[in-house]
Amino acid sequence: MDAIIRFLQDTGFYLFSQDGNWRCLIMLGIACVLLYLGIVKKFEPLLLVPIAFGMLITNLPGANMFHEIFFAGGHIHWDLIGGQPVTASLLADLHSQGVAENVLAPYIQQLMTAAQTAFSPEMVEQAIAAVTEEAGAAITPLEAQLQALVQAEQAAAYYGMTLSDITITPGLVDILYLGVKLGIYPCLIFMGVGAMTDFGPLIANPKSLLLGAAAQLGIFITFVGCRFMGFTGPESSAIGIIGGADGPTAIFVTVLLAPALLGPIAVAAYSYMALVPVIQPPIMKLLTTEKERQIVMKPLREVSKKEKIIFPIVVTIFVALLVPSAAPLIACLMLGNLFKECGITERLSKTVQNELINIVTIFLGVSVGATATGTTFLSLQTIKIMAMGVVAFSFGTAGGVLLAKFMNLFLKEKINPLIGSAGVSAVPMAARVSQMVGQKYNPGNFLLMHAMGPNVAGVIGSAIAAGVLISLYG
Amino acid sequence: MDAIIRFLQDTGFYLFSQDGNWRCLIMLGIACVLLYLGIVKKFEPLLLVPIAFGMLITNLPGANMFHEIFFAGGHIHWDLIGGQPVTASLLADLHSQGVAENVLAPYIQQLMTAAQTAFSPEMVEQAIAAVTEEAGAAITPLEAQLQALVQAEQAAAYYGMTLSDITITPGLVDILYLGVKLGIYPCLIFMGVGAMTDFGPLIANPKSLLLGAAAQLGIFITFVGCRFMGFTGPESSAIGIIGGADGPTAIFVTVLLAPALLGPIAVAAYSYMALVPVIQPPIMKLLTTEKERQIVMKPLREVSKKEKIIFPIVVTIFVALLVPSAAPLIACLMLGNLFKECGITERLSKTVQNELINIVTIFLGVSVGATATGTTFLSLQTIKIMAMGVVAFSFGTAGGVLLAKFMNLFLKEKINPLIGSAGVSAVPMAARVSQMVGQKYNPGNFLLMHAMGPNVAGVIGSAIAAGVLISLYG
Amino acid sequence: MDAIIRFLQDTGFYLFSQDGNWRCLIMLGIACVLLYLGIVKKFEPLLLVPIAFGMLITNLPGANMFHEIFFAGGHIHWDLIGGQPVTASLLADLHSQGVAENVLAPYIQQLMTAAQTAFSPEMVEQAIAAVTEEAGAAITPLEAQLQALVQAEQAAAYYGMTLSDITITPGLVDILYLGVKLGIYPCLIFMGVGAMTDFGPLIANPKSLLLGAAAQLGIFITFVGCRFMGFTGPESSAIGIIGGADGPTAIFVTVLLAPALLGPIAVAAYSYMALVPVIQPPIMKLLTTEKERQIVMKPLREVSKKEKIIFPIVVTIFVALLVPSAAPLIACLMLGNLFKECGITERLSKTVQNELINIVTIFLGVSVGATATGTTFLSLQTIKIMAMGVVAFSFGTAGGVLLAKFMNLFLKEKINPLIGSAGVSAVPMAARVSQMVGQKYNPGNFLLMHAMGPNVAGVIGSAIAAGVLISLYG
Amino acid sequence: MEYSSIFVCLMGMGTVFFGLICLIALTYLMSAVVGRGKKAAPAPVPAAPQTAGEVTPELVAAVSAALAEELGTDITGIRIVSMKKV
Amino acid sequence: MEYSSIFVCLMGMGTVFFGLICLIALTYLMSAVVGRGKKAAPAPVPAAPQTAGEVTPELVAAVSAALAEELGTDITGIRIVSMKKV
Amino acid sequence: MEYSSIFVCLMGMGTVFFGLICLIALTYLMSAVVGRGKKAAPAPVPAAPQTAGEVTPELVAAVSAALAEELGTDITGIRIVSMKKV
Ligand code: NA
Ligand code: NA
Ligand code: NA
Repeated sequence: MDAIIRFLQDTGFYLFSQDGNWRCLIMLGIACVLLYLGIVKKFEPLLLVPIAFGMLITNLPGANMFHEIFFAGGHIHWDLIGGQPVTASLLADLHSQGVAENVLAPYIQQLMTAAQTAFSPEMVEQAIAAVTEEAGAAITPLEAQLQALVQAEQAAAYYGMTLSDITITPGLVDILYLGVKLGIYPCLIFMGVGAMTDFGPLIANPKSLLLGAAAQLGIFITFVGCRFMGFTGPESSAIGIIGGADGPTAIFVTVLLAPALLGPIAVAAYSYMALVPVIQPPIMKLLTTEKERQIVMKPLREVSKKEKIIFPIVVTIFVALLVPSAAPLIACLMLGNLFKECGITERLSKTVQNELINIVTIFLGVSVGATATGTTFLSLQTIKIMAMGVVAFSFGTAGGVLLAKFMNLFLKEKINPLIGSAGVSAVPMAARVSQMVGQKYNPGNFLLMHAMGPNVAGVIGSAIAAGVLISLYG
Repeated sequence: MDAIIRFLQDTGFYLFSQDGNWRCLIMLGIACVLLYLGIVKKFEPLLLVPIAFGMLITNLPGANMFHEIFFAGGHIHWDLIGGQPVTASLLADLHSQGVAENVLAPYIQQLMTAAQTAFSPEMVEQAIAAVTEEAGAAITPLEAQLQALVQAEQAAAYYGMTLSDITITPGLVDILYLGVKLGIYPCLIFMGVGAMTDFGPLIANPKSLLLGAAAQLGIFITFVGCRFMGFTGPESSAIGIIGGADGPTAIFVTVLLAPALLGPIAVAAYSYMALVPVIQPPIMKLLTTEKERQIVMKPLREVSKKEKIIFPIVVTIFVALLVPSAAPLIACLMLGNLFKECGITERLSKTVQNELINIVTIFLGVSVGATATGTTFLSLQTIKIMAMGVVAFSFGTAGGVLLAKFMNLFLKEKINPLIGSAGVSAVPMAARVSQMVGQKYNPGNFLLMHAMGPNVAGVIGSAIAAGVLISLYG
Repeated sequence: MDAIIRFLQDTGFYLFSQDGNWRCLIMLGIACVLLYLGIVKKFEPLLLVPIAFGMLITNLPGANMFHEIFFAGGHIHWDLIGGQPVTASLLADLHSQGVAENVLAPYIQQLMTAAQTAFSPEMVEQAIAAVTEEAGAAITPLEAQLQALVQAEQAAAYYGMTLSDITITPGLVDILYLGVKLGIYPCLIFMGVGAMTDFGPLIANPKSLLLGAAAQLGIFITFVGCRFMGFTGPESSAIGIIGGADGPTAIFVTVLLAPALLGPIAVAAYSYMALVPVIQPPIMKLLTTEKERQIVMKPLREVSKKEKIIFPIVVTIFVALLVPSAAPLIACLMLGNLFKECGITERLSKTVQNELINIVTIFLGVSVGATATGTTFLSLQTIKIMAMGVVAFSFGTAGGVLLAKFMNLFLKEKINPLIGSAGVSAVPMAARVSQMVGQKYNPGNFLLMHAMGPNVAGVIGSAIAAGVLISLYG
Repeated sequence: MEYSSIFVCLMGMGTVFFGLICLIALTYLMSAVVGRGKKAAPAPVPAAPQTAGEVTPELVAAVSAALAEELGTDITGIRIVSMKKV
Repeated sequence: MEYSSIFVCLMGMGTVFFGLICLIALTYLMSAVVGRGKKAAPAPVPAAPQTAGEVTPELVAAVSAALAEELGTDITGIRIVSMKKV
Repeated sequence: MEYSSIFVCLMGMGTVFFGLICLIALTYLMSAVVGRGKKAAPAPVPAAPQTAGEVTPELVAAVSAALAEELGTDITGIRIVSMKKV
């Protein structure tokens, strides 16, 4: 009978009724909405479906597929992953490093039970009382418990006993998350992206790079906005980078600077990338005259194979020297591109842009989604981040368009400012938006190839911006 | 000359002559038989070939491709994998945790030699004698050696020396085994299986789920049988789950509950899955009348795409809440299915059911096979497990058939009880058996689609059963 | 302003001007030359492009994509990878294990700064002076610093402070390098190679195995040469194995025996494999008469499927027993071959020879290249290694040709000695060279299939040679 | 923790049946909400295994999918005019 | 370390612009050194997606591969007699 | 452990030759036991590639892929009108 009750108390249905777990229900709803957006509305489905699914499974109480404590305090706790017990002194250590109490609380509770069994409930109570008294008002109940547990553990050790045999079985997502934590997945995805990217239009018209630079305005405007809203510097950087409109870059920066915000930032980044056709056109129309939108651009020159091969090498060396923190991203992007362009590593290029990127996308998506637990996701912060995401995309778009207009003041061969918006990256969606809007005002105008230049330039630009932010706050 | 002798003593040929290594010869024979079954008899070759090969290489003395000590006592010893020396205190610790002596013995022997060199053979002898005397009869020679070594190590440390510089170079299989130990491979295989599974027949005829439930009877009957034969609860659970006829589920449960039995259980599970066409038909004929076998079932309704997309989400949420321990398996199965059904993540679905599952299958097979060392595999236990495996499959088959007959008492549209046997899963073999047997008695009868329903239901059912057992004994 | 200066000092451009970093410039040049050789000259591009790119990124100062300290002293420092701080006692420990000073120096400097802040510059100076005085002349300045730091750390610990919060964020290459360090990549590549290899010609004409054995002469001649040039035994072994002309074998051995030489050896191995058509023909012509070169060989018998299936199993068992250290290489090669030949694991074979080998090739190439930092690569050693590489290939070629001539003294059906050179492996390039040279002297002579025998035999031979060397020096 | 065999059996089979019966209900409910497809379609699509030999509709579908992927999404149409088994 | 928002903004946009302007120069330089292709080619190759529309050999290969995979190994032969763009 | 160079050489070449000579014996033995194929077949199977002879779809795929690879991407169209075994 007892066993049945314990079994029932293990079910997720019961756990929902537990303190704080109502959040999980809401999160399940959000996950389903994201699945709907991904599947039915086709919002970047390749990433949004895994992310939403990760969010779903992490919020099923009791499933225990992701344990924040393995990565608490910025460390990877290999020993815990390997099955070593959670000790009170480790918890105290993590607490003093500022790990959130809701991460530690369940383990403290388990240790408390162990201590009460090993000694007696009264003795533990007394120890807590003693600690509290000694410390005065300057201590929370949880801190007092923790200190008492550390004492109990030491006492137990003195008698040759071990208080704790609480081990954590790592879940699937814990292991997959290692690749996020170590920054591997974004790099590998960029390798695949590089193998799918054609830098030809950029080489044919290097001026596009300026538009790619201007579109990074969104990142820094958002940064300022976030600082005003009370986010810390590193957090603001991570949120700002949403404006880069490159998923892997955003995740790479966020893991380094503000891992706690990974869930909402990833969701914002990929959602808004899918919303580019909604967000950009009004801004593009607002900032341009009808005549500008009709500007026809000359076809681009053909780019030789040699140029295409040398370009990725040059960019890697230059960018990695200028902003070393951006080196992993740029190097992987360009290595992938080199595989594609050099013509004799066809099989590497194919694998990198198919199987490797697919596998990594699933692992990344599921584990990024899994960081979005109720307690971290359901907060005002998330709403602020979603709001700032729109700001980031809007200012990025505006930056690109405005610089194109500004450049037209000096150039003989005018640029159609509609291609400026493509500088936010979101490859190749943003370039298609330029094409679409352009064709609306001049049906014979083919801007796609011209927009591809700023579009891929935006990827490089965002990586540089990311590098600057990491170097300042990393 | 000395070096030549040492070299010869390193060869596997010499090592065969060493104490206990005759077992390896037998194991090589068994591995070859399994290869024969896999390759010539086509017993689930995709898994049996890697498993048999893993078994072969692990039993080549001296090859050292798998070291049980890295995973001894339920922990992953990262430090040892990373190249830290094996210390006497670690060994003593592992011994007190109940790690088998044959795992520890070679390292104790090496440390013994080190201690005899550092101090003197006599001193070590004396220490062992002292330990033995003090402890009285209650100590085995190995324990005495171990305690003496711990003392020697402490003494050495006192003089600033280190007794041990015995490091273990991790072999290929050690690393591949990490994915088994951490429960990753079964989940990833299930992701691929999900992407290959069509739940349409199940959605069209949800009653099939009952047959999938009934076929889990084999699991629990076997559990009871194992308990009677003297296996512990967790061991019985792991053996019982063979009756689930789902390789990944069986491996997932076994790694958690009875890792020492991994080899025989995996071999049994995959062998009997291949033997389904041999095991099932007699039981099916025994339990049904000729008339029942000729029942023709109405064609199934078509299932809409929407239903197919929503189904995996609903199942994931419900099952993970009901039996949280089953969440990883069900979630991965359903994520794979979602990739397939949602229609716009085609590339993820393709990768998951091809390259990813293939890679993981190889890694899983080889490392699971490698756990089957002579000392663990060549025992009465293995024979018992093989015997119980047949019991499990038989009762599972019977359960499904009998429930179908029972349901027919109440249903207007009769079910052909032959599809009940498909509930054991072993997808799609068991469903084909239903089709085959059915067609024998009524050549115009196409049961395949109807049998697919219980067949895939059996996968869900086994996952739930696994969840219950893990939750009770995990 | 301060921040700008700090930012500028972080750029790679500034870092180039730092002490010793001029080497990086040279290394970038070398990397570009290798890229040129790989892409334009088509020197084994699948490996040379990733290796060269790895070399490029590791030599961009500041990019920090590879940290030798994670693998210093032969250990994998999981704790550092996991984010634990670098302590003075760890550094002192590594130093005493003989880790190169240039690996430790940057961390010592950082700790020095921390100590100067925690205590005072003067106190630290005094401590260093005291240590130096006490030790006399027998201590380098760096050792003195290190000992003073250890004292400072202990003092800090006494006051409950931690001196060091210097953590190292693992870079992409660090993680990829784990697979090299643990010996996984060479094995997995061999699995793919096995699935691409046809042992048919070898089974049809087992005498080929002798030629494959003779071509290993290069390995041991080179070994002797290296010993004379002052390399240690393990280093000479690793350099000698270049003569095996099998990339994975060379890397496998080097990682185990002389990890510090990994960069140059890998570059030499793959470069010379590409240069086989340049190196071999003159030697082949020198050692053979025109008449010998025109010998026509009888077509080979057809080999049955059964033989092809049993062959890999037999070879695995025999070689792994004879030279257990070669087991991982041979087992993987033969497992891949078994997947191919057994006919019913087609999907495993396909994955292993495509996606898996491609992914691993990229990871291996980049991380092996990344070990070639300026300080390790730009030395006389590298030039010696490159020189010995030619020696190795030349003597290997000669060995094969000469044994073929010697065998002709006894055989009735003469062997064309040109196929002897194929015994160096470098599959299938060396066999093609035999064909090409043969056809030049007798246009109707088709030696390709006959040369494939020694060619694949050379792979087995090199693995055995590698096993012997590992067993002697491992 | 020790449990009696009977308990484990009942608990296990009970949970399996309870779970799958609930799933039956949920599936019916889902189908009802979503709106079922047509009843009793004439030719139900065969299941997971590939089959072999004939130019089945699945085959055509697979080929078309390959085509579609290769051609990108913005193309208006390619049709396999004929496909013959030889 | 605390930085003023203005500083981060200027620093960031400054570096981005500086970097990309340098890249413009480097790209022009590279093209000059390598020797540019012909100016204003009539039909520039479209970007990321592989091309679209025509019945290229890759397409035929892909279709054939799909066929081969779909049909398993025991089939004796299928030939794509013709493939038309419509 | 220090070994003389001569020792390593002899040991190494010795083991290699011993091992491969044993393998020769084992291979002959294996072939004898298994039952050899026909002696001196007229057309020995080429090395790596899987089978040969009929114009299977796989073959068409492989040929097309090879063509595609050989011809690069800028080719406008090649069609395998027919392929005959000769
Ligand atoms: Na961007
Ligand atoms: Na089942
Ligand atoms: Na070789």
